Amino acid sequence: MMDPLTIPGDVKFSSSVRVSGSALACRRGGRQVFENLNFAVQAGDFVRLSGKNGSGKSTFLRCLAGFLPFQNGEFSYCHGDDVHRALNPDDFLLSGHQNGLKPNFTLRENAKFFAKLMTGTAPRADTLGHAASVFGLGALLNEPVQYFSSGQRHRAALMRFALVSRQVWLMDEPTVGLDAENRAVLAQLIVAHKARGGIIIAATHDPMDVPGDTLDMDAFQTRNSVVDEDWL
Amino acid sequence: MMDPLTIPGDVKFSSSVRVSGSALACRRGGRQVFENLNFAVQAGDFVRLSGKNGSGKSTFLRCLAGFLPFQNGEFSYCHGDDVHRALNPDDFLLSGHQNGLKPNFTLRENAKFFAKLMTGTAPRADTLGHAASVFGLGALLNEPVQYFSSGQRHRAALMRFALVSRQVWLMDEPTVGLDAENRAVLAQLIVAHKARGGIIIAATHDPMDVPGDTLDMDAFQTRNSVVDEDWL
Amino acid sequence: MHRFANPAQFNRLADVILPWAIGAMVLLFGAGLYYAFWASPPDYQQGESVRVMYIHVPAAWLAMFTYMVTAAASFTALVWRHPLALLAGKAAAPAGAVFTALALLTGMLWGKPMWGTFWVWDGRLTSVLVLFFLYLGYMALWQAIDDEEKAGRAASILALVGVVNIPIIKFSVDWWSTLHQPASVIRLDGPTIDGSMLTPLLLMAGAYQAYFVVVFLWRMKLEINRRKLSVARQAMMHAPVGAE
Amino acid sequence: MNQSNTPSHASIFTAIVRRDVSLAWSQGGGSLLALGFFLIAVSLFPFGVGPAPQVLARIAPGVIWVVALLAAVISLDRLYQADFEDGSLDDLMVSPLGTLGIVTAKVLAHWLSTTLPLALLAPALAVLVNLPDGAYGTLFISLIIGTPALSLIGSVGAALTVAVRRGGVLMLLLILPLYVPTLIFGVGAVDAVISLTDPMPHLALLGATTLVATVVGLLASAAALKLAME
Amino acid sequence: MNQSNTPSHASIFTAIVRRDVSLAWSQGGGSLLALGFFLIAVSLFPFGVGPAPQVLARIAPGVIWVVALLAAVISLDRLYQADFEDGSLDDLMVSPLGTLGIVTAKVLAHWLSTTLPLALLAPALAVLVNLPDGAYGTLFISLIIGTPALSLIGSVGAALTVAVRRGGVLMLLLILPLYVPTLIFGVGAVDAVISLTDPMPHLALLGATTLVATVVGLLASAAALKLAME
Ligand code: HEM
Ligand SMILES: Nc1ncnc2c1ncn2[C@@H]1O[C@H](COP(=O)(O)OP(=O)(O)OP(=O)(O)O)[C@@H](O)[C@H]1O
Ligand SMILES: Nc1ncnc2c1ncn2[C@@H]1O[C@H](COP(=O)(O)OP(=O)(O)OP(=O)(O)O)[C@@H](O)[C@H]1O
Ligand SMILES: [Mg+2]
Ligand SMILES: [Mg+2]
Repeated sequence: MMDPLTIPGDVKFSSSVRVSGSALACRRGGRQVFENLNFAVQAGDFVRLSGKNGSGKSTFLRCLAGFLPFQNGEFSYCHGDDVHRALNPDDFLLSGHQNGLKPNFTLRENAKFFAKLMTGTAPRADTLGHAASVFGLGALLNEPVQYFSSGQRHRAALMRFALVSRQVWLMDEPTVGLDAENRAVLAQLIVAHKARGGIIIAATHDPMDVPGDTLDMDAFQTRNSVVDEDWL
Repeated sequence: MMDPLTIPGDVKFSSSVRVSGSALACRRGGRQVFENLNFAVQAGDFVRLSGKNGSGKSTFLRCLAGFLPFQNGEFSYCHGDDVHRALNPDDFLLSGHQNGLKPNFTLRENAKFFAKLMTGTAPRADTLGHAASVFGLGALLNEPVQYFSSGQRHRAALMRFALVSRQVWLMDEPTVGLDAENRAVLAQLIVAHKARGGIIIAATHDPMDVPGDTLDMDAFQTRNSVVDEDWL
Repeated sequence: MHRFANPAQFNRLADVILPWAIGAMVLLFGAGLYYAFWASPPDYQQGESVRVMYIHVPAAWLAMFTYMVTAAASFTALVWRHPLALLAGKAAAPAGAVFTALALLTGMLWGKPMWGTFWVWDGRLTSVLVLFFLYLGYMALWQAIDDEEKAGRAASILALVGVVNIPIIKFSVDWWSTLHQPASVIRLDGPTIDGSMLTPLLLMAGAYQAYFVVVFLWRMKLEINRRKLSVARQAMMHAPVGAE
Repeated sequence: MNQSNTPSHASIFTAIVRRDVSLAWSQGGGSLLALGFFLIAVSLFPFGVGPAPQVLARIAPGVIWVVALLAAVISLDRLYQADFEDGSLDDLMVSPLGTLGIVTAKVLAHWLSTTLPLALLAPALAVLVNLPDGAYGTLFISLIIGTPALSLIGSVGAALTVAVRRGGVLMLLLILPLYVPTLIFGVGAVDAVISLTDPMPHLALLGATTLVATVVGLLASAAALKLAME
Repeated sequence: MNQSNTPSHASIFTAIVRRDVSLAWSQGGGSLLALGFFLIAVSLFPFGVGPAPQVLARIAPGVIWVVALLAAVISLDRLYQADFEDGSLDDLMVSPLGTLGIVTAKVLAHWLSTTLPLALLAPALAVLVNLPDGAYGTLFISLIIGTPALSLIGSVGAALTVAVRRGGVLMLLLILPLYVPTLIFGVGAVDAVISLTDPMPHLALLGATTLVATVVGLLASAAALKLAME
């Protein structure tokens, strides 16, 4: 297996990047999922989102990706002196519960499309080969994804992080279904990204062998009930 | 949280039950997934199926459930002196990668239907309430499943094991997406089932806090390439 | 703007207006129906069947007016995320559907003696039918999505798409020469209709309008109270953390 | 066995029929889709063909039957596919009832929830396309006799294509040709009444088609479904 | 930003169009389904209505247009739903292209892969229903002008119902009424040629409908899609 550290087109990310939020809250289906969430990460940070089932890890990641609005609080994405109110689509990658793969397409076709979608250019054959080899998928590149086992499919989804170079990684349960060997690879990949100045926010129930902080979503559950006072 | 040990309608299972196979093999999509697999379990056994992604854990479980034929070898399910060539549908429960829940239905409707499907009778309200409480789903019984978080959904699928009493449990990745607390509950549930004389075969990459054997699927991979001699 | 964002404030305002609106509605309907069926002459051409007009024409006007109300509410809800605006659209739409159905039914009944058929596929009739389906779609979307906020915004998008239909209804008779007659009251160069028919028509239009105000405010209050109740129930259900 | 009493197959059967009917009618279920399609497609015809009453009357039985067929096909897409995708087909297949029982329950539920309502709605829609007065009864009876065949034949196609992801086309190509006899005898009966001849021979053939479809359809569906689970 | 060159929007756009066209035509894609439906449904009509040439000829433009509409609706069900279910809609929505671009690409792909082929197939099917000789050209042109509107309007309905599980009925209810102008002008043009009057006014109105649908359809779809992701 190749060294995940040597990702082609490797860059050192800007060290002045900072993502932070204060007093953030989010509602979903009329319910307060979390509130009063404060956090700050900067270039080179790894944050593990922990918390009970239903505590809002996935929800928080979807808020960060811009799918859901924060109902409250202040979110900022600072790039040196530039301050934005949302992450820039050019700067992050997201992997969610579903893997976003087309079952009819081969792994190669899926990967090619993903790279084109995110960067506008097709990946070089060696870049693609290397990205596949990170999670040991080299031999499966020309197989349709529908014949993959669950773990292989999940690895195919994780391949994006080795394929497209972006500073911020939002990962929802990246360890699910991975065997021991591939969990180690994932940890290595994250460590390498940290070293490049990347930022990783990963929601997971499994321990991860990466130095970093933990953000416990259980701490931001609504203490007193949601009362939208306007309505009473 | 109630003690999972006290499942209503609790029975002591027959101790003379034995499931075993010798030289088993299975092909899928024209490829030999595993071969030469020998195993034997009896009442009170827990077997953890381990192995790399794609080594055939899920495939093996689906063979045991009767969805896929074994292409080779001898499978037997012995009940005292009765010997069957397949597990009896009245004697086992299976939980797979998908959870088999109808998103529009509430958890209660889903659970009721499952119990009726397997036993022909609707569960008593207290049985159902207890089964839900095992994985802390009591408060969610009347919510449509589509609004569950991924872990809640997975727990809802596991609820079947507390709802319907069957001797053999086939579990595919039962720990996926569970938080620490619920992993402990799952382990307790399995231990209690062992104590009742149950048989548990569970494919998982996570360590499980249950005494038992491990069956490593990596040991049954095809060493040389698949040559179907009939065709030569 | 945000003075009305407060539902309590709105409730109080509605309580003040409602009795007056109900009074106006009763008076206008009384006078309008009296004029329409007793105190106006039969048409020299159409005979007694002209009286359908006093039901038909205001219903058609209000069908379009209500749609514009719904669309304006939708626009406000989408752009300014005004919580009451969502409910305003929801409150108005069923009334609009009723007006549209009434215009269609009376039109069909009128069509039999006038044109010799209940229905022709001309621009006016077709576009009103489409309006009816738009109301149904709007209400169905509200029903189909459980998250109220989301349901309302989805329905609002549809309502705005459907605005295209309104000018088609209005001007279809001018663009295509068809069986249906062109506007004679609401036109740039003033009404071309006789005063003896104009009076009951305007009275009935006023009555429909008052009826709309009553139904609208009533349903708004209902929706606000329902929302209050569900907020309160949620507050109770999720009171202690991890109560499961 | 361990269970003191073996499960009652009848009550499992009922449970499945009930569940499927309630799923079909719940939000996003197939029944409303099929009925909505039937309603809207039939009412589009006067737009397309023009409202001339005698033209409409001439084509009325054909339009109603063809659109009913198409509506049935649309709803069949999900007969097994939905259960397959969310994993509940696994649960159904390991239930003590057995595959043939499962298939029978699901087809019965499909008829009750979807194709039978098409038959019930048809006379109302026939007004829109100006069906001649005397033909309403025969249209209704022909549909009542014919719709079980739609569900039964459709089930075979649906089962064969579960394993194929989104096998919609395949299903269409398999099913619709098999629907042709039902269509011909069904329309034949209605046309016979309109032209004042005897509809009975047509109805008898229609009934025979449905009987054959029952036997062949159930067995073939069960076999196809087992295959799909591999 | 970190990337030395910002991604080229044009090439992302092309990539999406290509992917969607190839998905639509791959096994189980929507295009073959729609074309198969179109083909089979039209060829069922002579069975249903009877083969009398003058009756068929009278209803030919209407049948072709109505069935084309229905075929388009069937394929629309999956326009965004498939991507939503497998998670790739998430990826599309965070791509640098932006929501409006994504929607435009997907609608264009739908037109190219599904509704345009319907227009291309129509003259061949028109033979089956005995369309009068002089009308083939106008039928074809009217479909070419009208089919983009089918994809555009359909996109709104599809996007509005992504969040609704299996929102098929609802989509039908939302879309088909909005299709009515397209249908009327389309059939109007063909009927005009058949009755030897000028089809141009109809075609002009059809074009206007398509133009309005372009603006309104794209904006509304983008807004609806953003909403669905919440
Ligand atoms: C189902 C059939 C019909 C529908 C959907 C319909 C619809 C409408 C609509 C939407 C308007 C309001 C137009 C505007 O404000 O510009 C209207 C007005 C009117 N309709 Fe109808 N109509 C129908 C049948 C008829 C029939 C059969 C007659 C009588 C021959 C008729 C006579 C009128 C008249 C006199 C007006 C008032 C026009 C004016 O003075 O502004 N309608 N109709
Ligand atoms: N439907 C299928 N058709 C053909 N081959 C398949 C199918 N599903 C799985 N396979 C192949 O069978 C092999 C075993 O897959 P299986 O799902 O049993 O693995 P697994 O041990 O459960 O892996 P994981 O840990 O990833 O869940 C894999 O190589 C896979 O590619
Ligand atoms: N689409 C939705 N609509 C409404 N509520 C939802 C929706 N999805 C999730 N929720 C609710 O929001 C809460 C948070 O869900 P979320 O998926 O963020 O949890 P999580 O921390 O990721 O849990 P898990 O560990 O199980 O993945 C849950 O209580 C869940 O019921
Ligand atoms: Mg989650
Ligand atoms: Mg597996």
